[in-house]
Amino acid sequence: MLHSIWLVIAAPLAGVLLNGLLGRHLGRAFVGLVGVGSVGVSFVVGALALIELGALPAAERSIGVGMWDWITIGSLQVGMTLRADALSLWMVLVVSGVSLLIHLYSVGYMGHEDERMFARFFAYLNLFVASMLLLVLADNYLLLYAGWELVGVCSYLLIGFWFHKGDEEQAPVVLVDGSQVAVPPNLNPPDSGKKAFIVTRFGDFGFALGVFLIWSTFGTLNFTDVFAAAPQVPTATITAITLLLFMGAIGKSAQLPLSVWLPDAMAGPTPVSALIHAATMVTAGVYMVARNHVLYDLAPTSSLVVAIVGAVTALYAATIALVQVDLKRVLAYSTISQLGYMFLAVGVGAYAAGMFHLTTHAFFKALLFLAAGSVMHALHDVIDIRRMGGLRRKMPVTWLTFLVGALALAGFPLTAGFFSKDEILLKAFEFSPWLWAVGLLTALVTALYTFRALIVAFWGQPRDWPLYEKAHESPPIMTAPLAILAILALLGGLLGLPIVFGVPNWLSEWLAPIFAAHAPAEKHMLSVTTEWLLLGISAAVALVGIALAYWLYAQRGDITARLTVTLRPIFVLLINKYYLDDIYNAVFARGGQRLAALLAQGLDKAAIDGIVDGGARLFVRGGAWLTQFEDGHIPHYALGMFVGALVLVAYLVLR
Amino acid sequence: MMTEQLYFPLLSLLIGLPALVALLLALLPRERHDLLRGVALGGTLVVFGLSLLVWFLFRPGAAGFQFEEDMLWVAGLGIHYHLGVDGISLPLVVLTTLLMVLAVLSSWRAIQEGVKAYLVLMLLLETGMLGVFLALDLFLFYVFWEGSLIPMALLIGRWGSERRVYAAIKFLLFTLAGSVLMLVAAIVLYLWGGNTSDLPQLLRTLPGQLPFALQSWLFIAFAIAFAVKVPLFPLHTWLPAAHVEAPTAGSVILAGVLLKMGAYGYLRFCIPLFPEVVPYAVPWLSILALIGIIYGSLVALAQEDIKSLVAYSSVAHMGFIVLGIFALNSQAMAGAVLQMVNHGLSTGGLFLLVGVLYERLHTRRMSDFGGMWARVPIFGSFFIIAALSSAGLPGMNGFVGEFTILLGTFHVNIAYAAVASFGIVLAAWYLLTAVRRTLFGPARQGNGSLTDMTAREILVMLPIVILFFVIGLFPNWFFEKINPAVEVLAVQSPAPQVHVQLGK
Amino acid sequence: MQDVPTTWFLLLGAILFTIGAVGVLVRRNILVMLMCIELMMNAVNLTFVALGRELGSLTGQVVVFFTIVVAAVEVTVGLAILIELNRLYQTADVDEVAGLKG
Amino acid sequence: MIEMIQHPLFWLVAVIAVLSASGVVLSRNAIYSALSLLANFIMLAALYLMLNAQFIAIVQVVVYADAVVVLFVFVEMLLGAVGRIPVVERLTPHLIVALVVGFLIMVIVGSVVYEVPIGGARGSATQQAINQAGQVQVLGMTLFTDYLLAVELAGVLMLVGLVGALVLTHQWRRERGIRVQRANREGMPSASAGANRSSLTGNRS
Repeated sequence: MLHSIWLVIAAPLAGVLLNGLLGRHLGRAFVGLVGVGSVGVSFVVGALALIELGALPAAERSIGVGMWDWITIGSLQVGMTLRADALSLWMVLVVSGVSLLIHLYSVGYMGHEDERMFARFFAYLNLFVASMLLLVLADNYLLLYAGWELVGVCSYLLIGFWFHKGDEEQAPVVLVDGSQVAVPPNLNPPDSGKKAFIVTRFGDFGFALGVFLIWSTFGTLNFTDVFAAAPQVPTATITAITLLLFMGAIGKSAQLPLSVWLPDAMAGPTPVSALIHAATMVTAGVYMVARNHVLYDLAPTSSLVVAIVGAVTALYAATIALVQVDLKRVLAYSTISQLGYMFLAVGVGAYAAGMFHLTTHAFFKALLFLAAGSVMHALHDVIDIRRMGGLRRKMPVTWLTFLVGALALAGFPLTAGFFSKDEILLKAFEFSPWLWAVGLLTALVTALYTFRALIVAFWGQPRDWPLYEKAHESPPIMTAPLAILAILALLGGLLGLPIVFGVPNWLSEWLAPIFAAHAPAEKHMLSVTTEWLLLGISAAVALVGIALAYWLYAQRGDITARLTVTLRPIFVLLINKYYLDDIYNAVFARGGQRLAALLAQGLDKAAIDGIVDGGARLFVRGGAWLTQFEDGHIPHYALGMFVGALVLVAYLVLR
Repeated sequence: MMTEQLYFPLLSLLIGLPALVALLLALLPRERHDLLRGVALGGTLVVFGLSLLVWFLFRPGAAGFQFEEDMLWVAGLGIHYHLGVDGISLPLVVLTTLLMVLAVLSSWRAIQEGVKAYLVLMLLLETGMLGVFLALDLFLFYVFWEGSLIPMALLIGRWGSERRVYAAIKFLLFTLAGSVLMLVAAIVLYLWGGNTSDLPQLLRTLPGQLPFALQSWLFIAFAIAFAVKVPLFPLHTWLPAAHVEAPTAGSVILAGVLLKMGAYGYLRFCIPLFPEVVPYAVPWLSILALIGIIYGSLVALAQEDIKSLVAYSSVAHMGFIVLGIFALNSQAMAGAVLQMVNHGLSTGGLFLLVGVLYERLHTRRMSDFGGMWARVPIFGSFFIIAALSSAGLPGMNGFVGEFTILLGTFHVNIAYAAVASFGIVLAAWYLLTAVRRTLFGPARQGNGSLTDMTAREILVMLPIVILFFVIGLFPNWFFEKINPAVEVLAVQSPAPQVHVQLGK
Repeated sequence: MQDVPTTWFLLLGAILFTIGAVGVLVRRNILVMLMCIELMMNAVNLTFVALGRELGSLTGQVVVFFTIVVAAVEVTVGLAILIELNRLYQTADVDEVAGLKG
Repeated sequence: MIEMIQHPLFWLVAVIAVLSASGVVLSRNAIYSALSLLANFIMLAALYLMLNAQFIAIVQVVVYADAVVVLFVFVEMLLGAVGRIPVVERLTPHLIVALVVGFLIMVIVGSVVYEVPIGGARGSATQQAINQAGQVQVLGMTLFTDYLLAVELAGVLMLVGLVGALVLTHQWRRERGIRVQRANREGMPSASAGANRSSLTGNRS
């Protein structure tokens, strides 16, 4: 299977063609079958390939599969070549596995769409899977960039899937003192898609420059050749390359300062949010940094930037998630925050930890989104948590799975999230206690906002009775994937148990041939005591956070309410997302539009065309002025003739 | 120079056939519209077939001209009738013949008045355009250059929309003003080159002959003539006017082929003829191209008329092409040649689609559109695909061209490449804005009677869309033919500086 | 006794030509303008013949012969136009006739 | 004998010619102008005789003094009172420029004629040669040999002129002519035109 790894991409692509071109004639069942089946094929092929790769000796676990020469101009030689190694196949497995479950879920979730839209949805989703797999399997930077852009387009199309919808106004928050705090409206889907594409493309602008710089420096775009030659290249160049590539990651993984698009991306259907904007596409940045770890290891400055951006983003997004009233947006900010964790990990050189968190996050965040989708499905697209409450009685499966996801996200001991987050914090502590402190604080906030959402939505009494009455549990095709993901979120931690447990960290070892091959020698190992201590602190923080959330939101809602009034300025700041969107809107979106209008009206129409048309008008005017001498009076013409003759004669005579 | 195994004058036939068909059309009765259209379609199809024959018989990997035909035309003046095709002109020839077929097909219903004159002019235009790409004699080139101008101006002036006469005159005057300079320069070259206007001969005799100052002036004269056609900022204002007013097929040909004539001129004449001046000209032309990219994109963003938007996007896209040409390395130049084809296809496709919309709604204002995707899904899909191709989505044609251009440019000048890359961000912005305002959002009231694309319209778009993907996935089919031709130019011109050459 | 010097004839021609020219320019009666044109032609004719004699060439007289032919035709057509013009404008005053303009 | 009085005769003829020419320009009545023109033509014929160009002198009398002047008078009679247009009403800029131009023409041409010697190759048609063969015969020989084509073309020209004059004044032109006149009047801002227009609109309404 290793050498037919292209099947992984080809299968969903075939699904795209079938569903995209003929979908509306095939019927929902068939379309669903094609959509799910093609991803299933990818998953199976990916799993078989992984097993096959595992059977090879560790040193040979990297197989290049060339398909055809893509672009050949002189020294520029880029092949349509895939690389199957431990890292890429692991990503294939994560992506296709999570995709498979989400496809299955989507059959139920999108069931009320008409046939054309249903087919279109699965075509997009399959195209996304193919693109994402191309991204992870790419053997060179150009192919990586191609996949990178393609997933962006799929994201664009899927966010704007309900293209006819308008902005969604949000009810203002009423505080206990009677005052109101306006909540920014949810952007409409087509504009959200556009925003997502353009913001990420701004990051891709840096990524593209990075790729150009790589070619200009190395004369090749193949990963292996670049990595082999990298140590001979000046650090400054490598730093420039890695920072430029990281710019792409910032855009794609919604890190500061390009984080604004991801919350708006929630305008898309929920399975899309789960698949693209939580589990897979947004983690592409992390994968990219991990893939290029050779370069990042050579550029400590870049790594530091990555780590700091990650840490700051983690805290920034977690605080915003604390006050959101839209369940999906809570999860979106949580995603940004968790991606920050991953960047913190890869920034401090813990690539395996980053990949581990990427994997567990894919499980529990997909789970949380799907569960949120299940809630939306039940409540007819109501997503405002202020209108929920007590849902655990109506939707037991959804409630339980959401709880599992929340526990994992909050880092409840022994869940998948606990182990992966702890590994990151551990490595961060090794690197710098300051980063660890930020990470720990974020962990506390994470537990707090996660359980705030959970409690407000599922606990207590229903706040909107008519809505509550209509609520119902989702069909099995939706709850089955939830259950599977819940199990993964609980047990995913087994993939990478801490070394102090005395068992091998399986994922770390699996990825070792990739990351260890070039990694610099281990700096220092923490003592076992310190590790246990840190583990204990993490667990304690998670528990404290959960308890605090329970106390604040379930027990003593009055305190929370008064607290909100006291901290009103902070509350307003957070609910307006630190005003980052407004600043961007004012400066870039509106500023750009205004500049464009100015250029179009002022420069193009008035100045340039004014000169052109003015020149033309000058000739017309001149002609009009000259015609006054041509007044039709014959004596005048005759006089003109005589004057002309006279001048000619005078010239001839006086010459 | 050895001629090909074919002594058959294939290129002459290629050029002459459209004119012959035009003659035939002129003899047919003017009321038989469908007969006229059928004959014209058949003619363009045969020409397209011939160009495909040339494409497949063309030997890749060989530099220099193939299928050459050379005979003395004006014996007393040493003017030759010299035709030939190389890797630069070949893709453009095939693009021209393909777009002509689609243009004739697309105007099947749109043109109802003066059908005969319209088709005759279209075919004469084809002769002119093919002549421009195949001529290897300065004066022959000039004749075809001007020859293609007149039918186009007439097409705009007669079958355009409200301000067509203004647009046609503007187009005519701009281009004429430029080409007069070119004629003067051509005459000077002719005199200095030993009374010959034959390009290969000039290339053999001229080096070292011309004083630098004279070379500079000649270069400027040629460069301005081509800059008008490309068009480069600030000589571009004829383009939006002409595009907006032209009939759909006219816009397609204008964007698809006529603009390429300028870029082709740079590659064919400016760079090989004046190698000493080129390094000094590079910054000027590159910066104009960059201004064109950013400026064109921003102005496109502010347009309300969708055709105007696509027109300004052409200014931006052609900026990429000129930037690539004057990066003077094989990657950027080959990319530029491919991008010429890409731009012809994607912008041509966009114009065709806008035409489809205009035929139904009789408006081009984007505020009159909105929410159409639900009503016209086939149109919507085509429109999105064309917009994404234009925005340079990987897997489609635009990506390969833009990427190779920028890669090559980056190698020469990082700042140029950085600014141009930013243009890609802006491209996404204005194209997605167009998609957003046209297809998305709530459906508008007035567009209730909108019908989706007919089979004929789909047939027009299908080859374009297929080519989007074929070029995007297998660009080497093109590069293997383009590369040798541009490598000659890249070698002739000063080689780009290599920063660090490692690896491999 | 010498012949009359050619220069005198030429000077006379110049004077007659000027008188004709001034007449064409100042008179508003089209008929008189036509007559003045005839005057100018005759002045030129005189110059031709005088120079022809001076140079011992018959070409001068030949040209004059043709000029007279042309003048006759010109007058014929000119007067015909005049009549037609009169029909249109009911006047022979050139100031009233100002249709010859863009 | 005639040689004796050549100079005084020239002066007499010249003065009459200038006076009659001035008469053409200055006469208020076109009939007087025409008569002055006749005098001028005859004086010129006399000058031609002095220049030994007998044939031209005869043609001058026959064509100019006869045919042309008669035509002028004829037309004058045909048109009647419309011929009476004052010579000069007031001093317009046009008039001043015209006089200056006229003066300059005279000065320049006169000075050239006076100053510059007559150059160029002398022809073979000397006095003796002409006297031997006879003036008219020599001229005729030249016209019908060297200038044959021109002579034929002159004939064609006269024919065309004849036909042209006929076509211009022929009756059927009148219908169209009136229409043209109407159309012209429409566009002309004169009182009569205005009246015409109002009558037209009156008819229509």
